[in-house]
Amino acid sequence: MFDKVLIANRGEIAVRIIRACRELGLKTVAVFSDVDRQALHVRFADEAYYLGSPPARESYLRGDRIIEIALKSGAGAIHPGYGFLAERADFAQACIDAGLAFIGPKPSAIAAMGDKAIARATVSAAGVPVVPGTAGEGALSNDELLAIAPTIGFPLLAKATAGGGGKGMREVRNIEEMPRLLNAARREAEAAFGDGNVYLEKLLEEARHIEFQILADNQGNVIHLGERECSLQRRHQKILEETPSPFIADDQEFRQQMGEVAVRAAKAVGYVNAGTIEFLVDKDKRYYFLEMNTRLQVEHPITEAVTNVDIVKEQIRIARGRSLNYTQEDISQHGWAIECRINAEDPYENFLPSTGRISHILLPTGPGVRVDTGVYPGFTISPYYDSLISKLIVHGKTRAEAILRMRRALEEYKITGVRTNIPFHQMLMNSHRFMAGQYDTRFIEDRFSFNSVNIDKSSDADIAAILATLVAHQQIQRSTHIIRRGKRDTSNWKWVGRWERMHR
Amino acid sequence: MFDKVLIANRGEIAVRIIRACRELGLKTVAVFSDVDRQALHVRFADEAYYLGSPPARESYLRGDRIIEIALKSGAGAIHPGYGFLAERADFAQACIDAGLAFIGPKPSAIAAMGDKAIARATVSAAGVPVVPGTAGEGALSNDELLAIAPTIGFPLLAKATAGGGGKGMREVRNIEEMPRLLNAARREAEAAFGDGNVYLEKLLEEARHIEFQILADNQGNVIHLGERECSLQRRHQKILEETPSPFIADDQEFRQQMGEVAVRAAKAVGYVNAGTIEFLVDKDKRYYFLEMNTRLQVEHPITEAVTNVDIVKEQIRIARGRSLNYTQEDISQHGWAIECRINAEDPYENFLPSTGRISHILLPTGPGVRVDTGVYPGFTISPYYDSLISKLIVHGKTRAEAILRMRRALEEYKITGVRTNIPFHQMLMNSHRFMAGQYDTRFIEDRFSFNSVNIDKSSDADIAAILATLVAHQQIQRSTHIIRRGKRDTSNWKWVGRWERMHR
Amino acid sequence: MKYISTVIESEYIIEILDEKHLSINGEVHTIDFEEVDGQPVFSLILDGKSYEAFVYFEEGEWKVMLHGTLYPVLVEDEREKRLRQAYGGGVTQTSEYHLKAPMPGMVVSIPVEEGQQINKGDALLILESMKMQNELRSPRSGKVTRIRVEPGDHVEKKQTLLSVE
Amino acid sequence: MKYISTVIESEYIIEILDEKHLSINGEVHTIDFEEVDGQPVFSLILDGKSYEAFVYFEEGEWKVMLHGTLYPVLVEDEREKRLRQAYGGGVTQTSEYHLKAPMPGMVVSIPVEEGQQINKGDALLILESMKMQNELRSPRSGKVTRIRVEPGDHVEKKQTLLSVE
Repeated sequence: MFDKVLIANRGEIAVRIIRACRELGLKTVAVFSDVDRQALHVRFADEAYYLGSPPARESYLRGDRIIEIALKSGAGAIHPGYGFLAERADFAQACIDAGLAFIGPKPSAIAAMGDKAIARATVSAAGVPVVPGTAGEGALSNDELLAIAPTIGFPLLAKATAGGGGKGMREVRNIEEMPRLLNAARREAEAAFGDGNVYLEKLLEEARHIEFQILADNQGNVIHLGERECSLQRRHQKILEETPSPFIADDQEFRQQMGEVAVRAAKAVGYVNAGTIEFLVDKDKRYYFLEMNTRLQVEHPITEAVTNVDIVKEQIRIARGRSLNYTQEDISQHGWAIECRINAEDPYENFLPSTGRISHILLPTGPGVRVDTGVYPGFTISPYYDSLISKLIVHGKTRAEAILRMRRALEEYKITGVRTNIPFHQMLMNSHRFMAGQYDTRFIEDRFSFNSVNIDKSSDADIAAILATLVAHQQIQRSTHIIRRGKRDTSNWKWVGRWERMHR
Repeated sequence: MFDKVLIANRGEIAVRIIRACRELGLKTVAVFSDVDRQALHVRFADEAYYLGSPPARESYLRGDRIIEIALKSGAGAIHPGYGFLAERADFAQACIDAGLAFIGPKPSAIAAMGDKAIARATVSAAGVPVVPGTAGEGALSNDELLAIAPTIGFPLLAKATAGGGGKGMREVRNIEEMPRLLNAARREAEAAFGDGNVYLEKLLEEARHIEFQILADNQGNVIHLGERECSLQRRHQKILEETPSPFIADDQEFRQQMGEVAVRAAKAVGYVNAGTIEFLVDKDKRYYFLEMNTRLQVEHPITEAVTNVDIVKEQIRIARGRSLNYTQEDISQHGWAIECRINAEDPYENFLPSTGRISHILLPTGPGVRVDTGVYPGFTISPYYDSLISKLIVHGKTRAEAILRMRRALEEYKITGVRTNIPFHQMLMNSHRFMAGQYDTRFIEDRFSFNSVNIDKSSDADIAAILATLVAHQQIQRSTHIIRRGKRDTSNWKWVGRWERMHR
Repeated sequence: MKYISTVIESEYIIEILDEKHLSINGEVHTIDFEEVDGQPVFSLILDGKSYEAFVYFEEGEWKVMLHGTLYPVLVEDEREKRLRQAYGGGVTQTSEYHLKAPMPGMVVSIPVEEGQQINKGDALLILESMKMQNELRSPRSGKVTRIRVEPGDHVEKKQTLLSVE
Repeated sequence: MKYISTVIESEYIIEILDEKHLSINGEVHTIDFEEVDGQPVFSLILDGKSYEAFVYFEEGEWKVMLHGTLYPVLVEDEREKRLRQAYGGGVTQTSEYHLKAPMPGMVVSIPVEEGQQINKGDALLILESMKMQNELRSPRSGKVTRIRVEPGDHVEKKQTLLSVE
């Protein structure tokens, strides 16, 4: 049984896994690229080894080096986190071949679910409904896809066969734009996953993206931890998740039914460890299997908040060969949780990624607030990895309490040095449709306009004018070296010296 | 019904209350002294008004000015937090006279419980056991106390009649040292509470300090939220609290019995709002009423963690005249919570308070961790107020998980610029007696030695030697201006520039 | 000192009277204004109301991020305003717009050609960075003049990519 | 560069070989050593083991706060060590100890008198600060020489209060 774990990842998820290991008394091994020497996962781990240059394929994708480091350091297991090597069946197999425990599913399950075509065929055979599309028909050329497209009908999605997380995905609304979009999707898929194959899928309109968290042990126990509502997406990237789903709400029967189907889908591939079954659900509560993510999910903390299950600790427990701590009957949802993904990107500049040195952070804290982050003041965000720098998770007794808590946490959260999408989340939290829980996967792109110029009557434009004027005035005063007498000392330092006098 | 609340406090508790108000949609009014212009409670509140000079009696104790500000700003209620004006019956009365809701008990209950003598007489009459002592005999002179002391028996405690929180308290082990200690206690009591009266109380040995959280509404409903174990104290100041109490553990009958007595004590003074009944419990599970704190307690978050009740929101709810959200049957304890009080004090210098500018903070975050704080990097800790700068609260499924989580959180927590007692808590978390839950109120002072020189064999003394040597070496190199070629760039900045080349 | 500050369409006459007072459109207010710890974060207490905002200068105007909203503010004194009005306020309209790389990255494609007429909001260039393909759009209508890069090029932050006139 | 570093009673011969290597008591190790963001926080990777510590100089020695333990470390080169040994290492023992105020506060009482013989650990002065009465104790045995303050005095940080010889 292993007592040291190598974390083959970086950023917030590496920190999250290190924390779980520490709390289980396991030693941790970090790996890092040149730009991550001072990253939090390196600072927090018991051991840390250099991997290579910043580009992922020279560092965090170097499975061979990572296994070599695991063996050298005496780590008995590797946790892949999400992204990078997490869904590479060959890497999972290589770990096992090297005598290391892979904290995740069996390579066969990764392979079966990793190829979306096989995945859909497998679960379909197990009686789970799937979205219509070309999945299961192998690697098709552009010409073949162009021929099939009209039989599925527009709009449709071109999606990377090896993909996930919205990368290598394009929405196609007509046949004319299809060749160009196919090429773009292939190119992105090639860059992200080293595999440029794409398939087509019917785009369901007014659909919800709802997923179920699965836990499965080696003893054949498979349970689900309820759903997560992930319909709020921008460019097919999840941006905010909540649980329970406001769409399922208190329809326990529907929840139980979908949960059972999710468990069945996991069982269809002999699934072990943590995984997620993603469904599309239309407005008539018809649901279709979309894909299975055979790894820990970015948004796992909201499930932890409402079920009180530590998913990462369960993953490790399973990998150690123990049976689950919970049966399906033990699991229930308490209260409501929301996660906002805080990305280093500028919402006022078309969400372009933002890089640079973080100069200051004021973290929101207090009751019901959890922050999972991999950055700190002084750390530099490089352009090499994805822009998720922090996850802000709140938990409340009701959805209303969770929303109000998220609002106050977002208002408290200050990051300077890089731009973040915090203002976007603030606007989202104030949107009436979000508050009412009325949104689908198209909501953000179709109905939610994020625009700084839309300043309404109730706004603080006058205050903004005053603030800008005061700052400008201060700058002019300083630059012209005007020395004012009696200017108020802005620090409270002087009072430390005055303490004596004041105290008398 | 009020929709704006003035918070007559500062620091972490003012921030805590502002957060509750925000989450209830209530506007907040902060008050501040000169050194607190940039304090977090001022930054977070909707409105902020200047009170006066840093010394508390010129600012946070100026009840008249505070009421004036409340009226001017249109606040309909005042939350006093803890300390300062929280247990001043005259202030509570003045609020009511001014037409403001006082978020706390009725002045009569504060008065009854605030004078320890009356408090003990009242609860005693209601059948609640009290610790033997002179309480109830009015203001006694030193001569009178010296005469009575032998009839109670040594050791005993001299305690401020108007006091709380260990201030104005002295332990007396024999008659010879008693005059000196009485004077010291009176002096401290006079300084802290404006009242130099003290009383004597038998010092129970091997005793535990266990308290029960009470909530009572105007409709006559009184419930308790279970106990908190507060035996870990230094100089009669609580330093770490946990719930459940490892002493009560799973003796539900005992817990229920004490809880009922606590409710009875609260009812004896017609108590309304949140309050705490403190007991001393001896090793044979005999318990004695010690005092009632008629206010929100520093350590309330651990109760929030295990019961899932937001105590501050309930306080506000009660003050708005609504009945409690919970009945006694709704309350149960889930998991285990621990709070470490992080003080600006130097554990290596006899815990002397530490002042100065905080240059850097790395907050522990992640699952099961809550931090309540009123400071941030750049803020200056002044010598005017107490040294509590942060409360680190963890919640786990079991006591073991909570301890392991606290250990990793303490190791993550970095504060530079002022000294803190974090190393003290780290040593406590590693103490075998603490881990076994075997401690009483004397534990820290009698059996727990905190000493940097006690470095055992398993220590990292060699690593410390290397670190000091490397830093010293670096400093010598820098001071002699030796320019090294090929020195590794310690930032990841250069990689941002190299991105182009590496990407090919 | 008197300023004319413009937020979108609204103009405010703001006069700084002394350390503790200013007037806005003739109305006098009490202020307590401080910079928070050397950050571009500012705390303003205006007649008791407490505000905190990021304030920074960018592309010729002040940006104020307040309660989750970004306000662009043009702060001018009377002389500056007169000057700007004299020049018709359209200075930027007639000059060339230079599309600059907002961050380091690789040019994936350029969906426009030199001389092509484009509308505001049209995609000018696709830049790959942080594992994402980012569309850079034109802030105005006009004609594409010089294209200085080609697909496959790696560009640095602020590098000029193409121009629109 | 060779150093003799002493932690309490243990002596370590540490030689810095190059940017990436040092030897401790003759044994060579690989190091990767960095300061974290201008803080007195340092990160050391020693043969793959990752350590992070506060390291600062105070009262003639280095203090290393590592995993919740504070290690006092004396770092000397060979010349310095020889010098110290020549002077008997007891320099501080014979000189006067000056009790300094660790923070601003008010002197509450002084339980000793000039000329009084005291033991290590005896209380020398009670200082009130941050709402607490703080006992300042003697770090050594000796005789109280000059008392420079009296009860009721307000003192500043680092102000000398009394001396012990």
